[in-house]
Order: sequence, then structure tokens, then C-alpha cells
Amino acid sequence: MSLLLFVFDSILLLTLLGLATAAVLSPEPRNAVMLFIAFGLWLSLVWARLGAPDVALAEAAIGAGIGGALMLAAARRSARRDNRRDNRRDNRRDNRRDVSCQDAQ
Amino acid sequence: MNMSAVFLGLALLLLVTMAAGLLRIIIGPSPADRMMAAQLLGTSGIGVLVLLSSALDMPALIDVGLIFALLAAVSVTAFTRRRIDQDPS
Amino acid sequence: MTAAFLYGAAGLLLFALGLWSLLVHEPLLRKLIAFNIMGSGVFHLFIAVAHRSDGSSPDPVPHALVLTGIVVAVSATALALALNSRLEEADAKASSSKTTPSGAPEPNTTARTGLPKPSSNGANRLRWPSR
Amino acid sequence: MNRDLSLLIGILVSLLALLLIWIFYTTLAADPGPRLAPLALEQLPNSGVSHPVTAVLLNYRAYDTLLELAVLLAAILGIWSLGPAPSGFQPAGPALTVLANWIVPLAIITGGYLLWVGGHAPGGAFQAGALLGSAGVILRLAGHERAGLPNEAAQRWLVVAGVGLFLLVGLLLAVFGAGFLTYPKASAKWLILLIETAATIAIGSTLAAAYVGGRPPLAQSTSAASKDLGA
Repeated sequence: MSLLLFVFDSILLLTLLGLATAAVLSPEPRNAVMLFIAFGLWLSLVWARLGAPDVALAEAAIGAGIGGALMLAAARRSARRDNRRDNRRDNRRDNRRDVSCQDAQ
Repeated sequence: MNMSAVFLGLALLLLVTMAAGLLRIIIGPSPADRMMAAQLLGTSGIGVLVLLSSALDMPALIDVGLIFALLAAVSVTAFTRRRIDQDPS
Repeated sequence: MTAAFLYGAAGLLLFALGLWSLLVHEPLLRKLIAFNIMGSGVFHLFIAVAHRSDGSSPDPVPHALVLTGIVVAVSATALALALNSRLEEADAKASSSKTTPSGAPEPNTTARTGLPKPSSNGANRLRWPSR
Repeated sequence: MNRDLSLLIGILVSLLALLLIWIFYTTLAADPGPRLAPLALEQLPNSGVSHPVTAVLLNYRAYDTLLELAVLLAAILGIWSLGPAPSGFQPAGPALTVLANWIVPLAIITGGYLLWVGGHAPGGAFQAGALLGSAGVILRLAGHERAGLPNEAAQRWLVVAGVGLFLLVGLLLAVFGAGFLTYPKASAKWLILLIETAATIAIGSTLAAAYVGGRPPLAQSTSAASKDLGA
């Protein structure tokens, strides 16, 4: 039983730390937020394992509900803005290239 | 061999499969892949919670699973919805 | 003892990871995720200290503190995201008045002068890198 | 941020983590001092509830919970002061409408269950409030512009309900009873339930309003008129 619990603990904690690292290192906003939502799920498993069902309930209600939705909205906004900005920058670069071509001619 | 050890072993098995599903969230090429993987993990998470509630003798963990089941749709809805002034893309 | 140490040490590692990301990464959303992970590390430590491996019921005081902490953290996150979206709006307004219609050869020098400098400066720092 | 600097910060932070883990290890290995847990469990029969975490939250450390509700109020006031809410979502299709019609009542019932069960088992105002807030999120995602909340004036009352009732009970007890938030033993259960109900409503509406992300949008018919007035 105690060995089983130890294996359970170590797998839970290793994946938790791996998830947190991936969430922190992910440069794309939406991916980072989805990793963060999964991190919240893992966290409530940890609270359940440590005998804190109150905290697990709160984490489940907040992590799966309102927290994830808030962050997803923000991530989508920033992804859209990045797209717009990239388009704009591409346009600008094209213009500049046109100008330099004209200069060369 | 008592029952709670069996339940704990089953929870461990589910946790290992969840860890495998985690790979899809981390490498999954498109955001939709990641979202689906997160939903799948939520479902297995409910299983782990129910098994843990028997193994550790904490009936309240079933309530946690209930809340997960209830709110599973929220994040996937938030993922797909568009605002009024926003073109569907 | 072992379980409490394992989970507490993992909480401290989470705290350090969040702190590092908070200091290193510039976009506000990433900073917020890092901040939340940092907070989770602290909660981890609290719950691990409350845990008893001998099967007796855990200490309720840290549980109550973590419970309030979780709700406060999500409300602070909501406030920060609302502030961020206002900043982005102001930024978008500024940059839309800054960019000249496509085809103008030098958009940078022509229109920037009329703009209040600090706002565009501050807004730039909150952008997500496009890479 | 350049690479060397972030590496340097990484090294410093990992040194900090090692130091903290070492301190944690020595603290755990040392003889544990007196804890609050035995005291909390011993006083449980006098607290009016039989679940220790709820007793800590609403009886022993009621100040914490009161101030925590005040923090939530401050956060929503900050969000509202930033201006009107962004536009709502497109009207829901049939599948999402049915989903919302099922999930929202279920979430409200589950919230009521968690609130009631909090007296003797895990659950309570925070969990129930978070669940109600999530129900508001679903409503907003399904196209309801104000996330199921009433108009602005009523929302202000809902948001201050938790702190207001808490303070009112505390002050009444200070004047007529044993002291600020010191419940008499006979009525402790009902006073705690009353405060928890108000706190649940306040937390739920605050979280839903925080998801809306700005001052509540006016009802459709009046918004055009008020825009005219503003102009």
C-alpha cells in the first residue's frame, strides 16, 4: 500500500512539474493557457491525494470553470492581435521592398 | 489483498494513461488537438477521483468529480465561441 | 513525513519555476500564468504541511487559508486581465492612428510625432512576441 | 530579455529553491511544535458547524473571510472602473442552448447542495460561489450579455451582499452580543448559514461580473437611448 502510494505520488508530481514547465515555456498564448487548464486539473488531483477535498472542490470549480474561460478569452485576443500585427508588418515589409526595388531601378 | 489497494492500483493505472495523454497536450500540433486532449484528461481525472475516494476513504472526492463533470463543457465552449464583432475564423 | 516532504518540495519547485518565468518573460499573459503557478506552489506547501501521513485528519487551518487564497488569486487574475485588455485597446487605437494607409513609403517617421510617447512605450512592453 | 540574463536569473532562482527545500526539510525533521489543529478540533462542538474547515473560515477566523470578501469587492470595483464591458458573444446555436439550459440549473442546484453540505462535510460558500460564477460564464458564452445577472443597480447590491451582511451581523453581535463576530452558541449555526448564503451570492455574482470584464452592459432597449443622452 505504502509503496503503491509512493509510486502514485511520484508520477503525479513528476507530471505536475512537467506540465508547469511546459506551460511556462510555451511561447504561444493559447497553448500556454490550455496547459495551464490541465495544470489546474492535476492540481486538484494533488489536493484530493493530500486529503483536502475542500480545496479540491474550489480548485475544480475555479480551474475548470471561470479561470480557464477568463484566460482563454485573453489568449485568443492576444493571438488575434499578433496575427493582425504580423500582417501589418508583412505589408510594411512588402512596401519597403517595393520602394527599394524602385530605388534600384 | 484489501480493496483499497486494488482501487489505488487502478487509480495509478489511470494516472499513467493520463500522463500518456498529456503528451498530446504538449506536442499536439493544432490548438483543437490540445483542447480535445484536455477534455479527455478531464474525463480520466473523474475516474481517478472516484477511485481515490474509495481508496483513501474520502466520500467528498465524488463531489469533486461531479463538479468536473458539470463544468467540463465550459472551457471547450470558451474555446470555440466568437464575439459579436468578430469575424468567424 | 515522506509524503509531506515530497509534496512540499514540489511546491517549492513550482514556486521557483513561476518566479523565474515571472522575471524572465515579458508578455503579461505569460507573467499571469507564471504568477498563478507561483501561487499554486505556495498552496502546495501549505496543504503538504497540513497533511498527516498517519491517517489522522489534516490540519484545517491551512486548508481554510488556501481556500481564501484561491478565490483571491482568481479575482486578482480577472482584474489584471481587464487592465490588460484596456491597455491593448489603447495600444490598438494608437497604432491604428499611427499606421498610414498601405502604400506610403515610410510609415515610421511621418505619423509618430503626433503621438503621446509614454502610452505607446508602455503598451509595447505588453506585447506577445510573434515568434 | 537576452539569453545570458535569463540563464543567470534561472541559476539564482534554482539556488533559492534549493535553499528553501533545505529549510523545509530541516523544519520537517525537527520536532513539531504546538499546532492549531488540536485546538480547532477541540472547539468544534462550540462553533455551530461540524466541519472543521468551515468552522475555521466562518467562526475562528471570520475576519479573514470578511476581508477576503472585501478583496473580491475591490477587484470587481476595479474592473468596473475600467469602462464598459467588451461586446458579448454571438447568439448560441441549438446545441449550446440546450447545453446551457441543462447545465445552468444543475450548477445552481449543485451550488445549493455544496452550500448546505458545508456545515458538516467538505463544501461551503467559496465552492458554491465559484460554481455559480461558472454558471454565469456559460450563460455569457451562450449569448446572454450580462452573464445571467440583473441590471447594474441590482448587481451592485448583489456584489456588496456578502460584505454587507457579514458586517451587519458582526456589528449587531458587537452591540447586543459578546463581541464582534462572536456568535452565541445557540444561534451560531443559523447565523453562519445566513452569512454563507449571502457570501455565496456575492462570490457568484462577483465572479460572473468579473468574467463580463467591465461595467455591466445596459439592456438592449435602453442602451441606444442612453447613448443619445451621453452624446
